[in-house]
Amino acid sequence: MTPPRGVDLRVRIGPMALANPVLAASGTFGYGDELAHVVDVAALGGVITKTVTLKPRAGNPPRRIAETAGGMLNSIGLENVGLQAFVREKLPRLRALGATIVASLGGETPRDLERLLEALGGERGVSGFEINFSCPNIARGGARYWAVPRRLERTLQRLRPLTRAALIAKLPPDVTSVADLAVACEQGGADAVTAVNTFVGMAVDLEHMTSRLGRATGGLSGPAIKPLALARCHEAACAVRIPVIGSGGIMSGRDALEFIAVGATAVQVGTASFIHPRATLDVVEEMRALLAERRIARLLDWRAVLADPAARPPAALNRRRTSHG
Amino acid sequence: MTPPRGVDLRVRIGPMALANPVLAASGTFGYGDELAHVVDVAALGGVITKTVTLKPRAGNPPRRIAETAGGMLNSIGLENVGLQAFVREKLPRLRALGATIVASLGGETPRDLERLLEALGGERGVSGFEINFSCPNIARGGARYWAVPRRLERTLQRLRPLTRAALIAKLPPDVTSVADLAVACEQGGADAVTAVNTFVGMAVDLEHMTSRLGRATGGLSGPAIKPLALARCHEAACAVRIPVIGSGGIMSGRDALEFIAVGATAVQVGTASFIHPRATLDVVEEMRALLAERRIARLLDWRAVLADPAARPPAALNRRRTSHG
Amino acid sequence: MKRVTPGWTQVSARVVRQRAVGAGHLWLDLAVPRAFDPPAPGQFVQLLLGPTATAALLPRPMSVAACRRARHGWELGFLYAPIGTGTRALAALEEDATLELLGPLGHGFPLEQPGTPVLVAGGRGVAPLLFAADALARSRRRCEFLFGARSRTQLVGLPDARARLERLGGRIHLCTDDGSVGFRGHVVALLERIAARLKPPLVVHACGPHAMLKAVARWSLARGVPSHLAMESIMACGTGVCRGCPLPRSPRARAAFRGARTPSLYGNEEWAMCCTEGPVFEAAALDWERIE
Amino acid sequence: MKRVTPGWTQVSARVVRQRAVGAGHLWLDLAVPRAFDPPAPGQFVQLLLGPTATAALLPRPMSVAACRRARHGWELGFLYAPIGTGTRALAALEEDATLELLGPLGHGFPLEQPGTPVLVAGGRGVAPLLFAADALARSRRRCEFLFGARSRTQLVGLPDARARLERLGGRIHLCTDDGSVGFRGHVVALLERIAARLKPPLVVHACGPHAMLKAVARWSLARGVPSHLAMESIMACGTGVCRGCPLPRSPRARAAFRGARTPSLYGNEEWAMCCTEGPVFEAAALDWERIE
Ligand SMILES: Cc1cc2nc3c(=O)[nH]c(=O)nc-3n(C[C@H](O)[C@H](O)[C@H](O)COP(=O)(O)OP(=O)(O)OC[C@H]3O[C@@H](n4cnc5c(N)ncnc54)[C@H](O)[C@@H]3O)c2cc1C
Ligand SMILES: Cc1cc2nc3c(=O)[nH]c(=O)nc-3n(C[C@H](O)[C@H](O)[C@H](O)COP(=O)(O)OP(=O)(O)OC[C@H]3O[C@@H](n4cnc5c(N)ncnc54)[C@H](O)[C@@H]3O)c2cc1C
Ligand SMILES: Cc1cc2nc3c(=O)[nH]c(=O)nc-3n(C[C@H](O)[C@H](O)[C@H](O)COP(=O)(O)O)c2cc1C
Ligand SMILES: Cc1cc2nc3c(=O)[nH]c(=O)nc-3n(C[C@H](O)[C@H](O)[C@H](O)COP(=O)(O)O)c2cc1C
Ligand code: FES
Ligand code: FES
Repeated sequence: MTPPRGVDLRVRIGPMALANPVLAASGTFGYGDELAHVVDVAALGGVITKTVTLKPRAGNPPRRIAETAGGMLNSIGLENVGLQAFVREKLPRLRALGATIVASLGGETPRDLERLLEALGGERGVSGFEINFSCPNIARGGARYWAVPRRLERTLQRLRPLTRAALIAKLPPDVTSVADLAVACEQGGADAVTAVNTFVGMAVDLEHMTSRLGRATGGLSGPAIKPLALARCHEAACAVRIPVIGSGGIMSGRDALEFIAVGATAVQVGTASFIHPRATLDVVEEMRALLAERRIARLLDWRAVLADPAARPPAALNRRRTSHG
Repeated sequence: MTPPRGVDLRVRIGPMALANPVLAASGTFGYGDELAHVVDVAALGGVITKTVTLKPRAGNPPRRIAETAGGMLNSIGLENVGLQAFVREKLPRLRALGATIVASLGGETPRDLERLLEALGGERGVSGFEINFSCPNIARGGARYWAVPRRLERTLQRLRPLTRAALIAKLPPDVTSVADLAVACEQGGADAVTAVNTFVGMAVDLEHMTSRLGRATGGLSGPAIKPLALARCHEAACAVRIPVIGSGGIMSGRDALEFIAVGATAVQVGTASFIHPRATLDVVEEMRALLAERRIARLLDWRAVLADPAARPPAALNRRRTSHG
Repeated sequence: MKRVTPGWTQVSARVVRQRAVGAGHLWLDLAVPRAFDPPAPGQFVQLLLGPTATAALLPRPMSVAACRRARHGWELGFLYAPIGTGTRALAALEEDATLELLGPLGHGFPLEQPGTPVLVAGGRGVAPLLFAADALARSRRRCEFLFGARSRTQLVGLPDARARLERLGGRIHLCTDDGSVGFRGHVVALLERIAARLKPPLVVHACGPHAMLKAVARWSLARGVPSHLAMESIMACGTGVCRGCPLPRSPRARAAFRGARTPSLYGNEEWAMCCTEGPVFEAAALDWERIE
Repeated sequence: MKRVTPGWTQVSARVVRQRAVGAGHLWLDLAVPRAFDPPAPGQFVQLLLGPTATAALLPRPMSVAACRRARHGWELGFLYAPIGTGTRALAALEEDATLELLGPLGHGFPLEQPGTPVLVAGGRGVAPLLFAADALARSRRRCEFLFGARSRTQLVGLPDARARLERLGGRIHLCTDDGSVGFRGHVVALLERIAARLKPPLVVHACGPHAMLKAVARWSLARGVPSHLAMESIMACGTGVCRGCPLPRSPRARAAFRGARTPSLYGNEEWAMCCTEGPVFEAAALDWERIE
């Protein structure tokens, strides 16, 4: 096997230059320091911190996790330390570790998000902001509320002036058209969209005749959703010119390359970190090795080899059969 | 264990009385006679035949199947023998087997469906029609085309007068609101809705740099989608008064009872028949045994024990904790 | 028209033994109950492991490589390569582990056809041909056995093949891409080379990679030699209900389809289902241009 | 404040042996490399099998029931019940099979606390207490071991417990719901009965079903006896990053939280994470009314 050096994995997301396209997904990597003794976070493309809200949130009652076939439902409910503690305690530590930081922000209204970005928009060492428009687990300000193209576009128009850092919109999957949402985000001034957050799902405990979660529904993540996330990522990538960040069931370098092949510019690793705490870094390394094997020097030469942005999704893949294999 | 006799599993779907709530799902049970040597089809709630179109369809090019984590993608493309052969060859055989027959119909336009129902609406021994508004695998007349509430409502208004048999609308899952579609179907005169068909998904073959299917996308089925299908079934059941038929990842009697607990009246068993050809009948038997264990005499006493049609889905489950366990 | 009423059942099978047979391949013997319909060479089964043995959801198709009467039923042999999740999980099974087995499925080689049976095996495609050699030996028919692989070590199951042929004096002809044993070159080149020396009429039965089967099909169509090729496809059900395993019919076969009463379970004018109409097809039945 | 810097790693572990210990339970010994930080009693690990052994995606949390130095590292013992997909797949592993092990995780019993250690075990909750008894024996401290179960046969691991206690003359007190051996009744009733006879001050360390731990917690809070309870929760990560394993804090603990500098990895004012702050908690830390 060719030594994995020399593969150029760099990508850009708006103003943000990443050493490689692998980001730790929000809510699956804490505030970036919890796994630092096994993952050199500076070697990742970046770390997206747990979604932060203006006030701390205690999160939903148990149970918060239910494993399902090939995936898991979660009902965390955006438990987070709140803006103040995030700035005072969390950011400094993550900065000290040398990570490229993307702060995930959550709000129930456009105004909430403005206030968060007013506070954080100029924060030193924060390279980007991912706006969580797609939490399935909260009563207000969740995926259902935001899944309206015009609301997204207008909100992003208000947020755009508040920062020079990368502005990323994280989209929900449970919509008729991810493409429409992505286009709205592009028009609103987002530098990128993330496709996708968890899918709304449900599980029942027949023994106790209750939901297997503290709430009726939760968000499904993990390998089970990979084919669905891949299709939505492809759909978004075909619809917009800004970069798309793939998320959903990425467990390996192979998975990551699939998302990038259908048009993603970068990827997020989420649930995988619960199974292998080093998963994010493993994905980087496996991706590098796979590209080296295929003698591909730059990740960008791989990007979208299977996506034809002009074509509608169903036709795109069969048309091109390039032979990087 | 209490002997499983004596549990009354009967349910009604509009004018159709079913001996039990378990239907073989369209496209996973052929025309009903292929598995007849291992499944007594007369002992099922019913058999939904492979979606039939006006003309025969040869189906999509290979590959048509790609296994994914906990599920499978298919790109069959509605391969079927066409209306004529269906009436001449398939229906008589299935009738002879004593099955309760639900014919699945597919069309690219409302007019196609009208013509199918004009031909079949009075056919002897067909107890119901399931209109496939949700095939993800065809270029025209697929899920995207039909996923518009007004189109569904108007189409059903045109179909309703054409038959006295049960008229069931099969809904796609990849929409912002399954509830809106279900309501449109109810208003259009449907006797029931099926929630849900397969989810649009994609899989990539990195060795050959192609889709792992003959087309770019396919439909995901199997246990992977169960939590998602359950949430959509619950959503639909909360939105309409007509019966909802649950479909998606049902592999066991337990799974079936979960769908019925959140509000389904009947269920469909699909992918499970590929793994265990007897799965449909096994589901009936396991369901009967589980209810008997819980000393529940009538399935209808179990229905919706976890669904509160008045409440919005997220709140519904936690509110009621009945103790049938 | 081939038999329509399926004789398959799903039964519980027990691992009798499992052993390495070289080049990473394994030989697996499974005990199945008497109720199981004994398979014919070329037929296959679906092996299902379940959630406490593998993450794979669907069963895995596998050719039967041997079948013999055993104490409480039948003992079926399989030769396989652990290449992915399902087959690796299979390889992890120890003696006495149980799994589910569905079969026998599909149509096997028409060994009853008169003439000299020429069995042509490529790599692990040897599996159903070992069984075919067995069956021929049982009906006291001599066969020619051509076996090709990349190199000597890839000729897995060779000792088994030898043992079977020795019994009846059938002849074995080897070839390898690298010439490490036997004829240097492809098995079709070998076939071409020795065909004239064999006792006509010949009937070819072949199994191996699709590229090899294509070459065998073309050779036999050009020479007018009947040939029967055991094909593969990704499968879900194996029983014809999912419509997941289409192989393209040749233009001639399409034309013939219109008149014939081929059961729809087998396919339609354009596509033949590998699991029900096949997996063994006549060369003339398929469109080799469109086969991957 | 408890230790913050986690000492866990994920390593490959090998099955040394696995044996039935009654009532459907199994004892599993795993070899892990020296690099693995030796766990303390009450800590747990996450066992991960992978797709060629199980359909379960997430690792399964398991208390360490024994730890001893072995040739190339450590040998860890586990006592478990195969109740679902993951644990049944674990039960199917044969000697020399490998799996991944993440740990040691969480905080164990504060065995260093002065006083008479009273170990209270319910059912398979005995696992970490066997390890605790071992550790106490090593530091030459006598303990009282209360062990309760539904019936005699459910007292799994009892011989192991006896063996451990004999070494140091610690005493074992049994009880069963059906009276088939020892005191007839719950382990807390037994505790109540004998507590006065034990040498004060007492420190209770308990593990078992939450219903039992609730009773132990209430008893100890009422008597002013310190108690430490090993809790369970459904878990995903086991490392604090998923926030999936909250346990409700008691009102007192909430008030205390505001002043303290509890790391957010452990939880927030309302919820304590079972995997990082626990799994062992003081009785006063949790709101037992709200625990299921
Ligand atoms: C009729 C029939 C008979 C067969 N007989 C044998 C046999 O005797 N011995 C043997 O070793 N194998 C045989 N196979 C192939 C065997 O079924 C596949 O190797 C197996 O399904 C792979 O499963 P897996 O989970 O290990 O690999 P996966 O992880 O599912 O896939 C690994 C790779 O194999 C490819 N693949 C998956 N399924 C098939 C398939 N059905 N056919 C071809 N490629 C596939 C995948 O695309 C992938 O590239 C047969 C297949 C068929 C259809
Ligand atoms: C810190 C900790 C230590 C543990 N130590 C032991 C031990 O020493 N021995 C032992 O036998 N078990 C122990 N358990 C419980 C063990 O983790 C579960 O039995 C296991 O996860 C079940 O997995 P499964 O795949 O077999 O069952 P599943 O199929 O996942 O579930 C079967 C049933 O168990 C329930 N369940 C699943 N996970 C858990 C869990 N984490 N805790 C409680 N119930 C659960 C499910 O809700 C379901 O009702 C421990 C759990 C924790 C959190
Ligand atoms: C336990 C858990 C918590 C999550 N929390 C957040 C969150 O706070 N903000 C967010 O944008 N996404 C959150 N997500 C979604 C993930 O970032 C990711 O988009 C999703 O899980 C799909 O990717 P995966 O399959 O790789 O996990 C969470 C996911 C999980 C499983
Ligand atoms: C191979 C395959 C073919 C299918 N064909 C049809 C079809 O022709 N018409 C239809 O309405 N649904 C079709 N479906 C969808 C199923 O009827 C079912 O709704 C879906 O697979 C989800 O259920 P499951 O997870 O139990 O399979 C098909 C599904 C599969 C897997
Ligand atoms: S595998 Fe299902 S039809 Fe052939
Ligand atoms: S299990 Fe993930 S935080 Fe405790």
